Amino acid sequence: ETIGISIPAATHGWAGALNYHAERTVERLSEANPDLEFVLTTTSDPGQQVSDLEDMVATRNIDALVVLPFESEPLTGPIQRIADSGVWVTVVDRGLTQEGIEDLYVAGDNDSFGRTAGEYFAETLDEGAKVVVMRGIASTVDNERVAGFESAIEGSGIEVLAMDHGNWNRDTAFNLMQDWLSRFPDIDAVWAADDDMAVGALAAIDQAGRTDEMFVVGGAGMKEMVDRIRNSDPTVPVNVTYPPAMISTAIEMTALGLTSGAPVSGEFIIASELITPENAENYYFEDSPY
Amino acid sequence: MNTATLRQTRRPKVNLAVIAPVVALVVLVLIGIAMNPNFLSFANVTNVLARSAFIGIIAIGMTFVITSGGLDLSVGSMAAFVAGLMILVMNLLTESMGGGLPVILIGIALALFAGLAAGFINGILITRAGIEAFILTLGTMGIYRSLVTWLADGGTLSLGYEMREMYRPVYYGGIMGISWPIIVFAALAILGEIVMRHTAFGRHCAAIGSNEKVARYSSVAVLRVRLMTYVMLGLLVGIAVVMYVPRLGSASATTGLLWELEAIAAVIIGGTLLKGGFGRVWGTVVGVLILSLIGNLLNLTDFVSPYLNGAIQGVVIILAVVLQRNTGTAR
Amino acid sequence: MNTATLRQTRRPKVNLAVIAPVVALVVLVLIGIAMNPNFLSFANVTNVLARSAFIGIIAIGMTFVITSGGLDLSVGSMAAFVAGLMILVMNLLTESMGGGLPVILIGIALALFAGLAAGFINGILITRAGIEAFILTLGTMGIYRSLVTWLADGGTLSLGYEMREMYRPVYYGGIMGISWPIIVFAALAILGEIVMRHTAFGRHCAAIGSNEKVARYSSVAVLRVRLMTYVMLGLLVGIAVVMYVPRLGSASATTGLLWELEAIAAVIIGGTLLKGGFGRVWGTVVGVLILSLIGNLLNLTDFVSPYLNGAIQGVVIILAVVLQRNTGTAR
Amino acid sequence: MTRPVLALEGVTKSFGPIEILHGVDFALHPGEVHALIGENGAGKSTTMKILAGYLDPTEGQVTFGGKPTRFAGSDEAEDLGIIMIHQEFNLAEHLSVDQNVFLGREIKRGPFLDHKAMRARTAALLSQLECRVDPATPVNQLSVPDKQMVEIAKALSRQARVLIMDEPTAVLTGRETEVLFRQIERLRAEGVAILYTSHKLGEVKRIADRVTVLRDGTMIRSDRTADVTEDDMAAAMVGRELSDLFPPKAGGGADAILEVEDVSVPGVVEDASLTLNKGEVLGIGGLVGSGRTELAEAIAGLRPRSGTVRLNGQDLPPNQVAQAMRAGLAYLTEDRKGAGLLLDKTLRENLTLPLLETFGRPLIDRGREEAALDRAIDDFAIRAPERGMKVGDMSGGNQQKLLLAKTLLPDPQVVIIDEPTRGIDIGTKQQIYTLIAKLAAEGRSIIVISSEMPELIGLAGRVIVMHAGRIAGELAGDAVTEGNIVRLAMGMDDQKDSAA
Ligand SMILES: Nc1ncnc2c1ncn2[C@@H]1O[C@H](COP(=O)(O)OP(=O)(O)OP(=O)(O)O)[C@@H](O)[C@H]1O
Ligand SMILES: Nc1ncnc2c1ncn2[C@@H]1O[C@H](COP(=O)(O)OP(=O)(O)OP(=O)(O)O)[C@@H](O)[C@H]1O
Ligand SMILES: [Mg+2]
Ligand SMILES: [Mg+2]
Repeated sequence: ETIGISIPAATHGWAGALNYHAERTVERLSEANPDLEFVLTTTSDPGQQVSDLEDMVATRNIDALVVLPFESEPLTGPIQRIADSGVWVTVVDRGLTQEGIEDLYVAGDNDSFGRTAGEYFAETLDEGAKVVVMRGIASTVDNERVAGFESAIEGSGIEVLAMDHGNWNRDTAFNLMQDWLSRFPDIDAVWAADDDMAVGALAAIDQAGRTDEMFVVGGAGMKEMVDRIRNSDPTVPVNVTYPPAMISTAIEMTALGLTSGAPVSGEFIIASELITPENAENYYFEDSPY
Repeated sequence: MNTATLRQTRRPKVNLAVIAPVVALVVLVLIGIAMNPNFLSFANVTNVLARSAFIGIIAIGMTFVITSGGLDLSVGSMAAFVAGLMILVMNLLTESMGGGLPVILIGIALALFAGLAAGFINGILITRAGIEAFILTLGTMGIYRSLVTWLADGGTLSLGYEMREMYRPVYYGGIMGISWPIIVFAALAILGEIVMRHTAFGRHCAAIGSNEKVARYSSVAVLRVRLMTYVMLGLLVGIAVVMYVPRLGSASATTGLLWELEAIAAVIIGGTLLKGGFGRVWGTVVGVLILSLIGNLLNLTDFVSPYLNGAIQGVVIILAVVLQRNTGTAR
Repeated sequence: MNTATLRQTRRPKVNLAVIAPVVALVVLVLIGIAMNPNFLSFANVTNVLARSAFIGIIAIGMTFVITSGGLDLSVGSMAAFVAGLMILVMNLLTESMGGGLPVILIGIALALFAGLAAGFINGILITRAGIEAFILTLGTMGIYRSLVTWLADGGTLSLGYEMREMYRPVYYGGIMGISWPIIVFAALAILGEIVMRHTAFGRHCAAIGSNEKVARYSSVAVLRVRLMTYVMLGLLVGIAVVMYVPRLGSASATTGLLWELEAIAAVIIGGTLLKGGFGRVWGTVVGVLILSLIGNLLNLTDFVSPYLNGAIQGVVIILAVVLQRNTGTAR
Repeated sequence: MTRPVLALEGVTKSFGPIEILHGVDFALHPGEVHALIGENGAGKSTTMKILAGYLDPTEGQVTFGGKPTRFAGSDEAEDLGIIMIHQEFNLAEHLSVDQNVFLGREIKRGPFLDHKAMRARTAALLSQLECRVDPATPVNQLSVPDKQMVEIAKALSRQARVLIMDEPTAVLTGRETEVLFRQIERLRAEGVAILYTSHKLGEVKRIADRVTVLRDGTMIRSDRTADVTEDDMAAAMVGRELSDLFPPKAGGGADAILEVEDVSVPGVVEDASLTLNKGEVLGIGGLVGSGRTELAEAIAGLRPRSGTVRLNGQDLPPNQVAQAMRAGLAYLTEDRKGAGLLLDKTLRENLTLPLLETFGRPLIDRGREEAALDRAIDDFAIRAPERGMKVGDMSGGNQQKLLLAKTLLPDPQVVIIDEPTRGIDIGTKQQIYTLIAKLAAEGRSIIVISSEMPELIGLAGRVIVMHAGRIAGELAGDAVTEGNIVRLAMGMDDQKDSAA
């Protein structure tokens, strides 16, 4: 039995962690089940992902597919065709635009990701508080997160001073934060839609010596961030989960379905949770690369 | 007279450099056969050929641009922009005209025209304003990439479901199992080869790339020919987009990412000189196939960590060129 | 017209092309001042200069490579790889040696050496195996990028906390408020300008780029000089990494992404000829500053959609070059 | 007298602030060969380029068929049948011979190129010129003279009413020159107006119907060729009487300084051996393509080779130019534009390129460079309107002088000069000959490769003649005669009686 896995390439921290978990899971499962074969491909754009899927079907005779679509829209058609050919399909994280294609859906919730952070902002900050928002690479994921955040702070009187793309990249975020610090004398909080960007932003704030003026909320539960929360760092009060380990869950459940003959289908939506100093211990994983 | 014999010995050699990219391609195919029995299956072969078509079609145009001493870094984002524009307009038209074949035809015409116009803008700025091609197209690369992100509002532009189903056959359909992209790619490659070798235009491209001043003194319309190469490339980008949109039915900020580098690499692997003066379209086709095959082969097996795919690709590209260098004489 | 006049008229004309990039820079600065009062603040100016340092240092080396008719697309991923390697080794050493200054010094030495070695590999393959620089460095670009992803296991390599705190001052510290990256960049720029203009090496680079055969017939060691340009560039990448790592203490697959294009763009905006034969280091410095300033200005204001940042950048790059074309005489 | 086809009236030409031509009046008549002569930098090429539409006059006008004309470009002039062969090569190196000949005028069948027709016509043109080059050969594989023949073929392929030739014979040997002259005579008979320049006054005397002398941008005189002697022409050009062209020959010692044994370059030179003595001037003659240049380049370390080369008893490794130069061997290339000078750099940068290290380390001393340039300008009478100009803008002859200065800058013991006076005016030629003699007298040794018989005979005490890549024989003393050289060069072995 062959399981094909297609995920985005490790072009930023979260995707890197995704790759890490996928590889480990494949290793572990191959050892446990010698009959299981895995094809793991990584991709950097939707077009290439479609090519990878075509190759899996044409040359590797996959029986099941675990796919994290690079973008939902363009992948819907190709995945549907694979599903129609009788292959078990597990979709991870980014839902397809047509319902009922996949057998199993394991996902985080991007809207909740932004909303959870937004709610924390609305609760903690006073009316008139000034915040800046660092977005990821322009994409549907990013749009959903930002929309969630914006709707959560609506009516709270929080003023968004500026919003720009840090591209899920530490260096870009560092430069962006430096410039915002020059530009705005008062900033009360920073929302970075990903922990990689939070790292960059924190370094810039630290350099400017304005650590005491503001707090930074990132997302996805990077080890470093959780550690700071655990130690009650006032600059990093909370974080929002978006576990890259969801890929392991998806692969495991798919494998289980194939081997045990008792397919697990349905939807597993992993809502984003708020990591606080109180519960941080539960989210700290020593060995994770992320 | 002896001088005659001495000279004759000078140019007899069967130029091995000519067949070198082909050798590299054959080696890759053999590796593929050895690795996976399905490699030569009809489905796999047509998959690889069809997906080569986009970059292939663009690389044909790039061959002319490079042969005449130019360069175009903007093609990837130009493709994304044209695709985005095409989808946007088709969606708008579907609302007002209610879909159907006319919308598809208008969409296709628009894509071709937009490509042509984008190529024309590049060309006119390079030839008339005299801006270094590298810098100009680096600039337009950023511009088109931004524009498509903006058109898509940071997300994805998707063709309406109905239109998508109707337009689909342009990528997935074909004649006798050969899909349209393959047919179009093959036809354009043959046409390109003929234009390069057997028309005054192709020859003028080479002359300009070899020595612009000489070409000008030989009453070649240097600026016009050069402009034409960019316009042609733009049009080919339009054609590639017409084939690409039905494949995914969408365009986003990541569409066509790095196509420019792949297209240029294919052209050079194929034996065209980067500094201009000599180009061959069939070589480019071989170069494109080599690049596609590498990706395909990496998906056929999994003895390397996916992290290292890029490294393998890099090594094969270098090897393909080394092979070319060492099999034949350097030009 | 006799030999007497030939003696007297020594270098009379004030070449306007020479000052054109400076004009572009000044225009940008004026726009900045008009847009935001903080633009000229000490913090902002040093921020911009310090962040220009990485690409700036690399672009200095790139100036020599391009002047001698070469190109290097691998510098961005080379930087990422060297940074990753440095962090990895420093972390390992911290475990075994328990940290401290020696680890930092070894890390720095390693980065310099790794850069040098990487440059040497590029150079030797280009000069001895005779592989087209564009293709070779496109290949090594993929290879280094893959290797760093692999080293980092897809994620991020981060320097241990203790080492990071100790190493930090190399980026954030400085003399009299001027941080080290700025000082090193300035020193290297001056050195580079001197080497380019006043040493045999610089003159040889220009000669090779202008006409390789003439250089060879004039007993210039063409291959060695060319190799040296790549080695030098590699070493400069190493130096850039030494300045870069203390900033965030980490390296990942996205480190140094597109630095190569930025460095090449800076070189060309600065007035160096892409085809080789003429280069100026100070122009490159101006080019780097122009590019950094565009980003800075865009972050300091928001009258454009952030999606369009790339478009603005593209337009300004093109304008900077057009200005250069039209202010001065085209070379 | 016929009406002129093409004429200049009061033409002035300036480059920037410097006026090069001062009010030139000049006319070309159909069926007449008109020679334009003058010193290097006098403005001959500039005059020709204005006539052929490559340059616009600053003042004055060009008339065609009596009507004032302003060509928008050279192609417009070409459409009227005004064809020019440039002093510098004007060929696209990557393209083949036939592609170059028909560049911009391709023969087509429908939308497609008619390769066969172009190849056949090129072959026909070349055979008319007795040039044995395969039309499919890329131009970058041709020797210098062959390139010139291709240029001529290209010009002949156009239907010329006016044919302008800028020093077409500078790079040709006697045989090719004869071929060219036959073509010129044919065209003259067909009523084509021909303008021709050369520094070889003997040729001018032979072929031209009328000769005009240009000095420093001004027409000095115009005569029927029959009415003037070569000496008159030379005197008018230079502005003074010329004494003997060649200085007395120096004998040369008996100590060998350069020993070449069994040197072969695959495909072009086979088993060449020769010895050069201290203070000697040795000539090497031969036909085009006989391998003289390759032999010289092999000796100078510019080509892979087998066999040994010893300088002062010390072995020189193959393919190591720098080492040969350091040992005291210098080579002056025949390919000025392709291998000699950086056309987009200034005089100073070109002059010091081979020897930069000696102008200061690590930093180059600009002052010393300038001083070296001053010296070169004096020693070699280099004339250029501006010191900081690009070498590519200098007149051809002055480029050659600069190249000579550059080659001699390292003060070599042995100099191999390939075509020393190619494109050099007669006054300067005399200076260069004197210089060669002076170098020999100082104890330096010189090899002169030349296609000009008088040069070989006038300069060298001993002449080696090459034929088809081999050394066909050696002539010394009184045996150095035109007849003997030609016989050896043609591969005839019966030279023993004349040597006696
Ligand atoms: N583009 C240019 N810019 C500046 N000066 C120029 C340019 N072209 C020619 N000149 C100068 O004009 C003068 C005349 O040059 P021209 O080439 O006409 O001389 P010529 O008579 O053909 O000499 P030669 O016998 O050496 O070929 C020279 O001093 C040359 O340096
Ligand atoms: N790169 C090359 N590839 C092939 N053939 C070449 C190359 N260079 C020169 N040749 C050929 O070598 C032959 C010898 O040329 P060379 O220039 O040495 O002749 P030569 O005896 O020096 O005559 P001249 O000095 O009059 O040109 C010519 O027939 C030329 O076509
Ligand atoms: Mg001339
Ligand atoms: Mg020769």
